[in-house]
Amino acid sequence: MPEDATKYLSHLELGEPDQTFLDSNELIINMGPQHPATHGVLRVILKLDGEKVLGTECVIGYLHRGVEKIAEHRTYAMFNPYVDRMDYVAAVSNGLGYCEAVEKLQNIEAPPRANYVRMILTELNRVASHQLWLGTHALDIGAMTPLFYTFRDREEILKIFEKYCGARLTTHAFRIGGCLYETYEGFEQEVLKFVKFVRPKIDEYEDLLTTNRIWVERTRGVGVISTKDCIALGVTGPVLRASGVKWDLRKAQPYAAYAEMDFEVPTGQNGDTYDRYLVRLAEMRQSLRIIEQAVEKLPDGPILAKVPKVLKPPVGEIYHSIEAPKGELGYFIVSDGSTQPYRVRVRPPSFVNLQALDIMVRGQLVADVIAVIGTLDIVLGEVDR
Amino acid sequence: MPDFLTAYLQSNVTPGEAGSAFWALIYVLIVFAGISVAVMAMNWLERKALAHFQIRLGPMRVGPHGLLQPIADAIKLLTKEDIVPSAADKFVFWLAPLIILCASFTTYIVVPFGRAHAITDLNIGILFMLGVSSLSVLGVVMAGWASNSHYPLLGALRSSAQMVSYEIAMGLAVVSAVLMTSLNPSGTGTLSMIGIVQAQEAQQTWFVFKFFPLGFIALGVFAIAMVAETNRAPFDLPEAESELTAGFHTEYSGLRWSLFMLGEYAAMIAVSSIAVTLWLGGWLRPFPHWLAGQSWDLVFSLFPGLLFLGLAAIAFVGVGRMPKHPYFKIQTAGLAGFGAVLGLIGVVLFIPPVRDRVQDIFWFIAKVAVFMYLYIWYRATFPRYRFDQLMKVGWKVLLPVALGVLLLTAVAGILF
Amino acid sequence: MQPVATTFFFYLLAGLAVLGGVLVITRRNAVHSALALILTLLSLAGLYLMLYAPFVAGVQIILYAGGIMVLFLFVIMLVSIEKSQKEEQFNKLWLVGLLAAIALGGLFIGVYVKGKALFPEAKVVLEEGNNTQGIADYLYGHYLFTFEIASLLLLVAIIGAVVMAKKRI
Amino acid sequence: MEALGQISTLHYLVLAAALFVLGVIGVLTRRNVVIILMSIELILNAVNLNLLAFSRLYGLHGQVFSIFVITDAAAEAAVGLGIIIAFFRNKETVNVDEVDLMKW
Amino acid sequence: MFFLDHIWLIPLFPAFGAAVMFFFGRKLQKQTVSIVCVGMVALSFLWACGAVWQYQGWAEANHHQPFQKVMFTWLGTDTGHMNYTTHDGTLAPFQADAGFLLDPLSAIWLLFVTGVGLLIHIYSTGYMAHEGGYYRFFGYLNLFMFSMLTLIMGNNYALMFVGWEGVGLCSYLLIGFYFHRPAASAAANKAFIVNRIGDAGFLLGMFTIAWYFGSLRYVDVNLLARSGHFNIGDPIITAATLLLFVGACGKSAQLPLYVWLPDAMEGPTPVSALIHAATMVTAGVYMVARSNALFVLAPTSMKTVAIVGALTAIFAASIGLVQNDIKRVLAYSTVSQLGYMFLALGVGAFAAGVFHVFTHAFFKALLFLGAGSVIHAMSGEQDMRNMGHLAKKIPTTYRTILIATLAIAGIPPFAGFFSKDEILWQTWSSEGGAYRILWLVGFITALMTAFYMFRLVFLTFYGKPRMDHEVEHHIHESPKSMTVPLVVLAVCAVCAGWLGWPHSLGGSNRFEHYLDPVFAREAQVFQEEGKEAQLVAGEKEEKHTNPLEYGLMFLSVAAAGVGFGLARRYYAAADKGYAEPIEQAAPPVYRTLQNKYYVDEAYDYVFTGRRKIGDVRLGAMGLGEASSWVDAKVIDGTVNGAGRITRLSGKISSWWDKWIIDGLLVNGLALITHPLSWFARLLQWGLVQWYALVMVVGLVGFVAYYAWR
Repeated sequence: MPEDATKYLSHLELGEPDQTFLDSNELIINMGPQHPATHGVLRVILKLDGEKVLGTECVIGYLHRGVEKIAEHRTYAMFNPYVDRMDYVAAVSNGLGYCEAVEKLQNIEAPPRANYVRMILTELNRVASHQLWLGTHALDIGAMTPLFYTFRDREEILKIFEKYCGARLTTHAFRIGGCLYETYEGFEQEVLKFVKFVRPKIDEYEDLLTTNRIWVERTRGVGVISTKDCIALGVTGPVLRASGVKWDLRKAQPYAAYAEMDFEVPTGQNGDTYDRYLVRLAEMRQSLRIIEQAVEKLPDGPILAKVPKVLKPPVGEIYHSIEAPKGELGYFIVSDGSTQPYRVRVRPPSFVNLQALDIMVRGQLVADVIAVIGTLDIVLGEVDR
Repeated sequence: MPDFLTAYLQSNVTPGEAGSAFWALIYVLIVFAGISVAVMAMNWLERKALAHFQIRLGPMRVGPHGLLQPIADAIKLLTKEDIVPSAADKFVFWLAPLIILCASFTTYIVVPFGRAHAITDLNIGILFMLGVSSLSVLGVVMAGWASNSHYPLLGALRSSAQMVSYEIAMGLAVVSAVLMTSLNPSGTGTLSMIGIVQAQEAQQTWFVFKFFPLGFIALGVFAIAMVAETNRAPFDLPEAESELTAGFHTEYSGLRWSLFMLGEYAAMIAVSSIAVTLWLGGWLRPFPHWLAGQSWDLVFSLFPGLLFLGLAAIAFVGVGRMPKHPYFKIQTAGLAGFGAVLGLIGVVLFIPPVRDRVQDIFWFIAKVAVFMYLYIWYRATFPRYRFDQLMKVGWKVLLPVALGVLLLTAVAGILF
Repeated sequence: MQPVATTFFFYLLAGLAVLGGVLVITRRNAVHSALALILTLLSLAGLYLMLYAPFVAGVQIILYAGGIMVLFLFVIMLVSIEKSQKEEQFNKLWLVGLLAAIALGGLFIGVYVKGKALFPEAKVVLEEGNNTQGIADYLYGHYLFTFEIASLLLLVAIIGAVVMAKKRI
Repeated sequence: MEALGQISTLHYLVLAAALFVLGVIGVLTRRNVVIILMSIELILNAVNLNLLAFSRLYGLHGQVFSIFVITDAAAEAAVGLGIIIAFFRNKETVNVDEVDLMKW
Repeated sequence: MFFLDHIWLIPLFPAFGAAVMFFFGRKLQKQTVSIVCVGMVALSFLWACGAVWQYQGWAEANHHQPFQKVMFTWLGTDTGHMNYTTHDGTLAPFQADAGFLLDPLSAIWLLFVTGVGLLIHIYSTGYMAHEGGYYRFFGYLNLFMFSMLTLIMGNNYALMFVGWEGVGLCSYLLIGFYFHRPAASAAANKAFIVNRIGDAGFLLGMFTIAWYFGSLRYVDVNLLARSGHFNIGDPIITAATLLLFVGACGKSAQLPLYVWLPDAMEGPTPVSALIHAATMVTAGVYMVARSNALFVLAPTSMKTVAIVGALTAIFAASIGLVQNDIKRVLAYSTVSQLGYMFLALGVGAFAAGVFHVFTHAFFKALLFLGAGSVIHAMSGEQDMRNMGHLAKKIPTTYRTILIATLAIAGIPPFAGFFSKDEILWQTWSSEGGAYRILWLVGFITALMTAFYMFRLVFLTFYGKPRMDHEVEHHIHESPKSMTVPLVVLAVCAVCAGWLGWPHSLGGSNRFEHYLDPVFAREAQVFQEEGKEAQLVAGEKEEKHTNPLEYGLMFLSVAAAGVGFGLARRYYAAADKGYAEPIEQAAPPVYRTLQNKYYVDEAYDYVFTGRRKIGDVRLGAMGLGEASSWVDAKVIDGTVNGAGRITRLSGKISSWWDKWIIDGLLVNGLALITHPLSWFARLLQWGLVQWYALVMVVGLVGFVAYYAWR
């Protein structure tokens, strides 16, 4: 046992030590930060009885870059690229949330065309994020092939991003007040072509996994979290919806142009890993629906609103949140009237969702911890910021 | 010497039965070399097939279509530093891979590639195979213990628990097939590998179709158990990368590690040979009774040659599709040479004495190849079981099913 | 198949068996003892083959070397070795025990030498090709009840082992 | 090599006796219970060798018996090791001379 | 010969069904369960019909031999390793086949077991439709069918015993089907334990036969028994047959082991119909009939069987007169009818007994199923005092029950008349003398039977409605799956008797002729025994000229009529709080009958010891209590007494101890002992290896001694 591990164990509310084989009591195992299945640099201290998990403690901060602090020394526009580095697999969503928050603070209205373009790109990014999640999650559980399939299809999305803004991952696609770039020639056709291309591919993932006995056995009844616990812990996103709560910010507090879109919010019942898997697959399909509608209705007009060269929002504070692929992504910005924000606080979905890990894995086996970390869909860049 | 050769070509017994130490030695060498080559080929095939399952290309650089990749790998492994952990038990650490290797290769003594193509035919053939292959558990345990490290030890315990558990279901499935051999007028069964195939010949059916679906279920049980026995996906828990890094051979590197791999693939081929021998008629060609007669014999005996000619044709098509850049000159020439060699072998296989001699082996290897392909297919398709689920499958599903099949086989044998 | 080079293989295997036996009782590390025991068991399996008992040899390998020894290794691993390695290996009686055992061995040899004339040379022809079938006939015919009792014994042993080893039943 | 002569039953008996004596020495002198159990296996194997040597003279009965002996050995090993585990759990030792709870 | 050659499939079908239920039942739909289980029994029935039909042809060609099909040797081997010595010192192989035998006797059982079983399975799909444990119920039923078929089709006593125990087990499981009900599980235990007593008798009888005849196969035993080597009245055969009869008593609920059967009504009604009325309880009859060659060699046993049968008949019938639970009435009726069957067997009229089994199976199954239908309609109410006036509301049930009642009461031309009359006539004409008393007993029983059965009908279907309003509202006819079997059984209850239409009424009694190959040799034995009357009766019957037979026939019909009349008079208009005639005439008798002659209480007093006589407890618990008393009083008393004495003496001895012992002896001796004890310690010093060493040294000594002696 590493020496400092004991320090954290004092926080654990663990029951009476259970007697185990040969009187060896609990085993304390350190998982990560260098572990192939922790999706980055998460460190989990596990308290085990044989293979049964008695409790966990997450140690985070290995990827802390002080994003929130940096914001205090940058102008509003300068800080925009930084948010892409939080949830780097869903950079577009991060940018959208930040831009909308600042616009709200400054009282700028993005033009409708910009809203539609933003929506298309964000939903594409949601599909990409879910695809990446599916591939790695399946790989954790031992199914190697889906990874390659999802990455192949994600590549198409990245190509669209690259054509639009020149970057594939950390796109910095949006600006405060709209988008900087007009869509390129054939953007609509390419997006529609992608939608047509990816629909059967999602069925293909389902063919590989949904009715696969081993997959079902590994995921059904694993990492169950109840609706009550979800709400108590502030869990959001697909995890919350898989526990049966129909809560989606796109429906509940519509932003961009989501109010004009027709889509459904898929939910599960059992709140187990299998349901979360199904919910995310369904969400990918819904995203495709949104993209189709948005491309169809894409209005003409300017793409960037009139924005002052130097942004000096009035004194005040604002909280704005959007539905990122992983859950509610919120920005709380306090302005002192200068060109730089007084304080920026990010409510990252991964960070909040990670709290649920302990409740989900207690009483399960070690192998399930990996499945559960996978199913929470965390990105350490966002957790640590 | 020619007399010696002709006598050999005309004899229809294994060297062991004939008591010919010379031919036995030759066979040992051939089998050893052949299995080693087969393992390398299997390695390449697995990487290629798996890659194509996963919409990748796999090895492409070393040799045409990566054909020489196994050789490159072998050279790499041979020249790597041989690291022995300082806290390890040196002797046991050294011994473990050897035991696994010996256990896997020794089983080939009784594998009948054809009526006359086995090193020897033991009275206890199948028992010998099961026994010797079960010795590899020792190697696993030793490797895990000798590394003096947690992950290997856990992996070794898991893997040996798994192997020991699945051996039971496997043994019961085997017994039900052995029981089927006793369904002759004299009522005497046999454990001899050649005897089992001959029993299938005499009963005019492969045992997989005997008492349908009993034989089929028994083969199913065996096929699942053998995957678990060889620690392959979806039962590859001991090597679960996301949990235990690489299992019992985490601390091994270089040549020793390659010995483990060699042993693992050899064991895969060995258990597949058991399945083929017991249920799929061993070296018997398809439909020996339905499509009987000399002309059919002739047709089926052309298969090996045709296969090699086909492979050669594929190679030449590949030559045609090679980029015409001087950069690829050597590769193109190599592929053409490879095709030529394949074609030459194909032509040689059409010579009547060789043809008659070789077709047993061809059918046997073809059937084993089906199983090898299945191994790869499983790996591409299935997620990994959890350890408790794995044990549940072994003890609560396979074992009762195997027992039931055994009982029903016995009942059916009495009644029909 | 007639055994080849009987004399050579007998002495080779016998030597290995005795070597293994000596190692079993002298090693400090129990794992090494177990490995030495495997050596002995496998050599004995070879000797059984030379005695026209292939089935017993097979059973010896699959049961002893495969099953029982894995059990041993498991236990040795679960029970700490480092501690017992540092302790005194032989008990207080070792000298007396050694003498008694050697006396017993000497006695055996003496008896063999004295009664050498009593052993006839190879009376029956054992057919290797029908060994398994012959044993099966005896096992399920003549020794049927013994066989059943053996199965009962194994059942009792399973229950006993589980009761002994499992903490919570 | 032939100078050593044909291998007779006596050779096997002597080998068996040697193994038997080794086993007895192990049982009588070692402190580690696991090794004592292994020595018992040695003794049983010596007996098996005797049975098989005689079975060459008198027919298959000896082989059948040796199978029963192997069965017994399996049962004995299972129970014995179970006892060892229970013992180790309670006393944290595997030394046979520390099992003296019954001694007054 | 397809069916005949594969006769082993008949029991295997339901076994397969049971296995499927056992392994997969929990996961199957109710519909699937019904299809599999009913289908398996239907297959078995069809197969049985085919086999019996083919047996006819086979028997013609083979001198009416029993047909045997031996699958394999089940116990023992062919190699002669398991021989044992019989009574005359010869060696016989201990051997039992897994073999099947078909002759007229087993054919009859085969047909009605599978036939009635099939109907009851169909009925159960309706009756149990809303119960939990559906698959379990059908699994048990199928297992029962398998065991029962094994019992009647086995070709030796050992296999019969397997079936015998199998049906016992299934009976236990099914009586205790509602295991959460204490009464049900107690009843199941009772049935099982009482049956154990009988089974012990059967087992001993079987061993005696094996020892005496050297074989357990019916064919061998019958051949030897009929060979004339054995005297009539051979004591060992008498003992063997008496022991077998003990077994039959247990299974077929005869005095004194009948107590379990009324309690067995705790099980679901179809179970009562199938197991505890139609099939399993007739196993005893089957066994005695199967051993007829032995029984005729033992007149004492025959007499015992007849007397026990007659006593049981009247005993149970009299209890049945006053019971109020509809199923209990039927249960006592079953016991009583079984008594009839044994009476017939006991007087040598095997065919008549078997005939009664056959007809009884139909009408009693019908009665039980009808009762089940009534209970179903009454929402679970079983007490007849709370019924009444149901005839209009559940007409099909009413009609079928009425037919069955007419049949059991012996009204011509319903089935019961023929068989019952045959038994009474055979009893009358068998030997004369004291046997006439048995006839009288049977006759009175017939009267009682008619009375209590019509009492049941009137109380249930006529009179004023006496149930709660709530219940009355819910009364409805049962579903088709229940009424169709009722109708089929009703048809059988009418017609089954016509197979044995006696000569005296112008028939040909085909039933008895069919059984001739099984019982043919008995006539010869009777001749040697000098039972002239029996022979004469048989011959007279052939000539059908005995006027007395018509007289008796008329008498028994008249008795049935009287029973009907009495019941009608007292119960036809019963309203709430109606008066029981017996209670008014003779209250003590009524109380005795109501309490079933206090037999259960007596058993509790004498055998189980659940009740005390005064302060004394007898029986098993008494034994326990006695030993506890001995322990508490004698042993502990001794201990305490010893303690008191010790305390006294302790005081004395402490002084003694202090000065003499400690001072002089102990300390003094210890000084001497300590060095001396070193040698003794060598024997026991707690090191296991030391003991091993001693063993080795001893071994050395022994071998040395014997080698160089």
